[in-house]
Amino acid sequence: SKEPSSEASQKVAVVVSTLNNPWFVVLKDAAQAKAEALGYDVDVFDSQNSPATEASHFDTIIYGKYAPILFNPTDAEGSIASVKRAKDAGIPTFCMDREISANDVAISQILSDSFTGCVALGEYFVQKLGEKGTYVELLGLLGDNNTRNRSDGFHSVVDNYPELKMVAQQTADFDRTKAMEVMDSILQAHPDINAVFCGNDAMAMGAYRALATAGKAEQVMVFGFDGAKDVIEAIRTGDIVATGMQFPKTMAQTAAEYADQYLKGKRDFPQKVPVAVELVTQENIDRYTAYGRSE
Amino acid sequence: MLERTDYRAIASRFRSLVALLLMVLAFSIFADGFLSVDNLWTVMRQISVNTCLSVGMTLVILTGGFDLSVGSILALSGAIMAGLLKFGTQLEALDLYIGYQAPAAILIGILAGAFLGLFNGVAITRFKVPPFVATLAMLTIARGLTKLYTGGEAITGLGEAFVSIGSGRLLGIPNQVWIAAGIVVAVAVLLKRTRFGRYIYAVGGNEAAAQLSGVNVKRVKLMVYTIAGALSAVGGLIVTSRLNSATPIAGEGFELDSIAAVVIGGTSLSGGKGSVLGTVLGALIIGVLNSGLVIMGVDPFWQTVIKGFVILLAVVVDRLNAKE
Amino acid sequence: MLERTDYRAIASRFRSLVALLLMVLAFSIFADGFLSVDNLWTVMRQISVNTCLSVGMTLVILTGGFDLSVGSILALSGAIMAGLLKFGTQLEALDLYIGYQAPAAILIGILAGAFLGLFNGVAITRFKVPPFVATLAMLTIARGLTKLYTGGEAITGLGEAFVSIGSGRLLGIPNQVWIAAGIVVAVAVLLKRTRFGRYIYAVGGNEAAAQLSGVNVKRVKLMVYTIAGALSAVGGLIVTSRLNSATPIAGEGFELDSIAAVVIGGTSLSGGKGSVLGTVLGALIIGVLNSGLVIMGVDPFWQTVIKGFVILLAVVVDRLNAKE
Amino acid sequence: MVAVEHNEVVLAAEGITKRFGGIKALDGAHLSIQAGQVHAVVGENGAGKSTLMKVLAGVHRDYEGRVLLAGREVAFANPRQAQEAGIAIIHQELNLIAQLSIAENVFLGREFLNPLGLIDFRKMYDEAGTLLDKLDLHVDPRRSVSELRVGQQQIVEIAKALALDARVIIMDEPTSAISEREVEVLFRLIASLTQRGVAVVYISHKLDEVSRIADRITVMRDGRTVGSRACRELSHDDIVRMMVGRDVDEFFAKAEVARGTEALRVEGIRLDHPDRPGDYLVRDISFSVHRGEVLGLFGLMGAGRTELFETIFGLHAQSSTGRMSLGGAELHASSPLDAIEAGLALVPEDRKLQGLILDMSVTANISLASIAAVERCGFLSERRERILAADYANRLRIKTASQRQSVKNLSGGNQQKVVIAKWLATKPKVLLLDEPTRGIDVNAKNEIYKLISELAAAGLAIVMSSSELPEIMTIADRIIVLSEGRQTAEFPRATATEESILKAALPRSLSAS
Ligand SMILES: Nc1ncnc2c1ncn2[C@@H]1O[C@H](COP(=O)(O)OP(=O)(O)OP(=O)(O)O)[C@@H](O)[C@H]1O
Ligand SMILES: Nc1ncnc2c1ncn2[C@@H]1O[C@H](COP(=O)(O)OP(=O)(O)OP(=O)(O)O)[C@@H](O)[C@H]1O
Ligand SMILES: [Mg+2]
Ligand SMILES: [Mg+2]
Repeated sequence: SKEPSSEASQKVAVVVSTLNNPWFVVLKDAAQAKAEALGYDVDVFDSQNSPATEASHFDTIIYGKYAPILFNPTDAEGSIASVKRAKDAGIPTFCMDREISANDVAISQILSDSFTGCVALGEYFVQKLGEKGTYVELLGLLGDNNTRNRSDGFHSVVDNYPELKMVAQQTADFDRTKAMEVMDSILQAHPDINAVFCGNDAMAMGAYRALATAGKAEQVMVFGFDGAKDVIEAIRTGDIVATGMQFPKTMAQTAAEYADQYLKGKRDFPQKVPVAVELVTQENIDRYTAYGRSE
Repeated sequence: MLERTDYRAIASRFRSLVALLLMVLAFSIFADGFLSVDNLWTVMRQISVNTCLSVGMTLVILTGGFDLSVGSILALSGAIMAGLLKFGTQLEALDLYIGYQAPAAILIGILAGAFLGLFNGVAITRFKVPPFVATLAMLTIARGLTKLYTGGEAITGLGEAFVSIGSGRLLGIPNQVWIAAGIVVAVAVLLKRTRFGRYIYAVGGNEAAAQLSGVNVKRVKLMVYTIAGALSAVGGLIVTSRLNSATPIAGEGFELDSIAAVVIGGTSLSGGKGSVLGTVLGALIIGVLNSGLVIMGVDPFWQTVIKGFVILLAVVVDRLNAKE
Repeated sequence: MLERTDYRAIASRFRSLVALLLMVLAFSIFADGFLSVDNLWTVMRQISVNTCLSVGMTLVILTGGFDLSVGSILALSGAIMAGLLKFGTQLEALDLYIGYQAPAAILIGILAGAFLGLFNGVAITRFKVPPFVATLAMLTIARGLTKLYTGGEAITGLGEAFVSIGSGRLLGIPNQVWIAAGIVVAVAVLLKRTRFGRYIYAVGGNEAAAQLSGVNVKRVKLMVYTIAGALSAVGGLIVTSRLNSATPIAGEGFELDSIAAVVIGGTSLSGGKGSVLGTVLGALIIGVLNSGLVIMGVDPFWQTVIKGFVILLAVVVDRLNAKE
Repeated sequence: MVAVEHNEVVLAAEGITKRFGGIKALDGAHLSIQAGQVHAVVGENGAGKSTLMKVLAGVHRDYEGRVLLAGREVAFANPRQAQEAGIAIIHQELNLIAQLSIAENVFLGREFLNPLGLIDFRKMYDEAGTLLDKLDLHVDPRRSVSELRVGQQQIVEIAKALALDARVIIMDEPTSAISEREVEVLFRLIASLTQRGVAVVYISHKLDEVSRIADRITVMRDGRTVGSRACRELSHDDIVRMMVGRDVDEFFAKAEVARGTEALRVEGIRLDHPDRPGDYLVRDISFSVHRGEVLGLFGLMGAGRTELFETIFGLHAQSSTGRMSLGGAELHASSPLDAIEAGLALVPEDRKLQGLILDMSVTANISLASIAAVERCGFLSERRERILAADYANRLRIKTASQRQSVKNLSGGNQQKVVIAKWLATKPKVLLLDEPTRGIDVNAKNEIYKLISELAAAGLAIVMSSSELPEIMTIADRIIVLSEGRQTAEFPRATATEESILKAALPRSLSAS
């Protein structure tokens, strides 16, 4: 396998799972900006949530002589084969935010620690509800790693309180409109819930709109995850109770820096770099802005 | 004779209605909280967007056409409304800033939707592009433009006046239900009681014969795509104001739902046969199903499977009776 | 007369080909690295799945039908293959475990795909459900079943033998290209040189006339949906072995791509007119466009917009010439 | 085939009743068909002829009564079984697959296969070519049916039935779209078929034809068999009386109308050939027609009459040249709408393809071209529309269960009347009729003749094409003859003879030899 030559003007590939969600747009923009700042040409590949499209992109990347790949995988399992092919072709891959469940295939994986983040969220949730009450959970895309990790982290805490009852668990595909519609319907069956836990912020905003129209915005506490712009605003005004702040910019920048160091000869990278997810609430909201800490 | 025919038409509508009522009955028994005035409005509210799109789709399909772009047009015109409200227009050259009140923004958004629909129509009639390809291209183009316009982010915080359209009520009935109902009535009248409506059926029934009878086939087609575009924009208005935000992925996949409502409602994809009333029933069947399954708390994986079977069943029952 | 007709047919194919070649030319100039043997195979590989689906779709559309379920059938049959390879079958009652070699798993997966297609066909012919609704229901049902079967998780680690199908080469040509090419040739012969092929055109051209001429219309329809199901399963085989894993969201949205390939290839959605060769050109046009824009490094948001316009343009050019 | 005894009953229908919804299309009809004979079935439009034939050919399955094949009761599950039992049918409505070639259509369902199981195209083309030669249709069997005009398609239908090598061939109005020359060819063929013992069932509204070739005649009325006799026992009048159920004054004589002012003048109409640049489908046609006059347009199949009408009606604005004036005013019809607004009306030759919206009601079809007349304040007035349609439906005596019935459920003849009604409703100044009596029964034909005569008397100018010489000679005041797109002759009615007209109609290539 070939060794990357010297630093000057290598092509960097940014492969992102989807651009249908602002969060990933931020991730992509940050990775692109950082790599360009480090002097590389950058091309962006949108996998459109399809592992097959992603595999095609990897073909193009491998034949197109891109040097490092800053990679946001579509699927923990389905993406492994692609990364392996890149590795065999001598191209290093750095994973951002979402992981692939194989070791020593990617050079390094810089990951949002969704599970732990949701543990923190869960604890705050328990505290806010006073250890009892009924709630609803809105899941993201079924089959997505993040959906699972977030839900698991949350339940690892909340399930320990028998007086906290989940009365409905539905999917809304990380989508604002769907979340609103699903919430509309759930409210019919369970008008007296105390809280909603959502797998991302878009769904939190959708659920909030449903609650607002039903006149239940005061009664029901909404929890999100991501740290999106409008949710930060909504936490400030008290519409949303809390979210888990991820740091897409940090992750993307770290990945770009690692890639740069790799090209310059460094080889010992940590297999996994967990980037902590921080709990954002009304108390600490001033420290945060959309997708990151305020400067 | 006359009476018999009429009776038949009623009976055939009645059957879809029976399917719908059976479903409502089943959910009333199995889904706690399904049967309530409140939920009635919730369901109506939920289907209001699909109704707008489906009514436009009905016109298009009646002429023998097809429109895959409704979801994307919804998103783009919603984004335009939100963008105008939030950022106004900067005319840099003139150093001029124009702000917009809700009505102006809405009007421009709807005009934009109509224009996109017109573009479909021109591609189809003037350049002879098959409707499927033309509107698939528009699906892609409008979606791309929406993402470019919004930069991939949601545009939020659109002001009380605008938001009240999606969340307020008039005489106890949610605004968007009024809007959808208004559209349904208007288009039903258009179809049944105007020359243009008759021409729509004629074009879908036999284009050559319509042409020979003096119908301006091209103009009829241009019009239906334009109307479909404008109605998609109305859908965009409802979604955007309801969410108090325009998201770049709004309306994704709505084309299938709206075509489904039309076809379940008995309109033939080959054109010339069908009605707005049928479409409304189709939209209701889909809406009730979605809502009922969620209220019952059915496992999401199973929901998809069940939804597929129930839609199949509803249509089978309808068609089997129709046969006999 | 004969010469004229033949010449025309060739010319009309030639035009799509010219559109394709122009596109290749443009990308060769503007997209560095587009014109290379490696990239040729990459593109061919990329379109192999769409080709499988589109060829089946061509048959369905030629009979005047429609199939929205190809992507979901792809996912479910891929998952079945992966599941059999990975977990085998447990017959608890008999305390028996059955393991599967790749060929057996593949065969069962393809049979499953064929069965799902047959189900579509039965709903359409026996129960008179419009193809759009029947296959939309199947889209939902098969997707739900896939998620239930996999528990929403990918099934991975499928063994060398199976994986080599998607990544190996024979005589320097990727295996999946062989598979797709084989299917194209087989179906082209089927269409042009067998009775069944003639019947497909006849049913799509004029169903009533075909029926009166003694063609078993129902059987023809059953068959095309079954074949489309089986070919979707072959697509599932390629995707699954390529990724060494079956994911529950595999093939989402593929239905639109494959219908697009068919229609861009000149097959009429009203049935009776079209060819497999056209479809292959359609798939190539889409594939080259996707690949070229990516290689040029066009911003993804712009890519969607441009793609829409180019597809429109390709078809416009084709139709304009056809007119004149 | 040789084994079949002549005059033996091969196929019989007994007490057949068939309902469509509530309508009884057949009410205990019976028919018995003998080998080696031509058995004509006649009756008014909607009498149930086609329906009975469809029962015999396995198209309809749910009927009451018995079908006997060589004495044994049969119940065909589908057309294929009937074919296999030796029953071929040429349906009244064309049933070809436009996208397939002639040969593929002829052998649809019975393709020749080579040892590999693939279609043997060469053999298929050869056999189809032979069949077409027999029918005197000289086109390449590889050509797609969509390129053929109606008349040629009708011949392909006949070839398709012949290819079956059946013992019973049912022909439902096979000559409705073909010209005399082809009719002669067909009759020769029928003669050779019956000689070989094939039974031919022949349905036609052209009673002269029927008397010429039939051995037996069965008359149907209102779904019942009124009578069945040997042909020589029945006079023309007998047949008509049985059909209608009363005496009819069948001898139509067009009222003499004083020629009014000039209504339509066309000069130098030319239409480009779609495929061959420099060639024309219509070459320099000029004529004028006056108010109160009926101008007949005669020509053989493919002479260009249809194209001429279409050009005048603004359907080929891009590819045609020439000048027109209507009532003295220059007319530029760049679309049918222009033509209609100027006062032209065109009843097209193919009612299914160009005349009717099959799924629409009788009312909606009749009002389609004049719908502006029933508008009130921008909305359609259902009442006015109903009255308008009912008026014309009554005048033309359209037989239908209800005005709301979709036209697709009407018999062929009644469908044609709906098209005429639609155009009369536009109150045109000039009426163009392209073979308006195709597939219409004697009674209805007479009504249409009368109607044409009345309309002319009321001052309408009429141009009418026809492939039937007797018809054109009865109805037209003046006849122009087209051949290969050229105007070859013009006769006042007084001086026209069958010979002179036919001579002018024959293509040059043929008349030279
Ligand atoms: N599919 C159908 N549905 C409803 N009514 C039908 C159908 N087919 C025929 N009819 C009705 O049955 C009656 C007999 O029709 P049929 O076509 O057999 O008449 P016909 O004798 O062949 O007339 P024509 O000389 O005009 O061809 C008519 O009243 C017609 O309207
Ligand atoms: N679209 C076309 N493409 C090729 N040839 C055509 C086309 N339309 C008409 N023709 C040819 O033009 C000639 C004139 O046809 P036209 O139908 O006008 O004749 P017609 O006198 O009305 O005959 P018919 O009795 O068949 O209606 C025929 O030779 C016909 O085959
Ligand atoms: Mg008949
Ligand atoms: Mg003609």
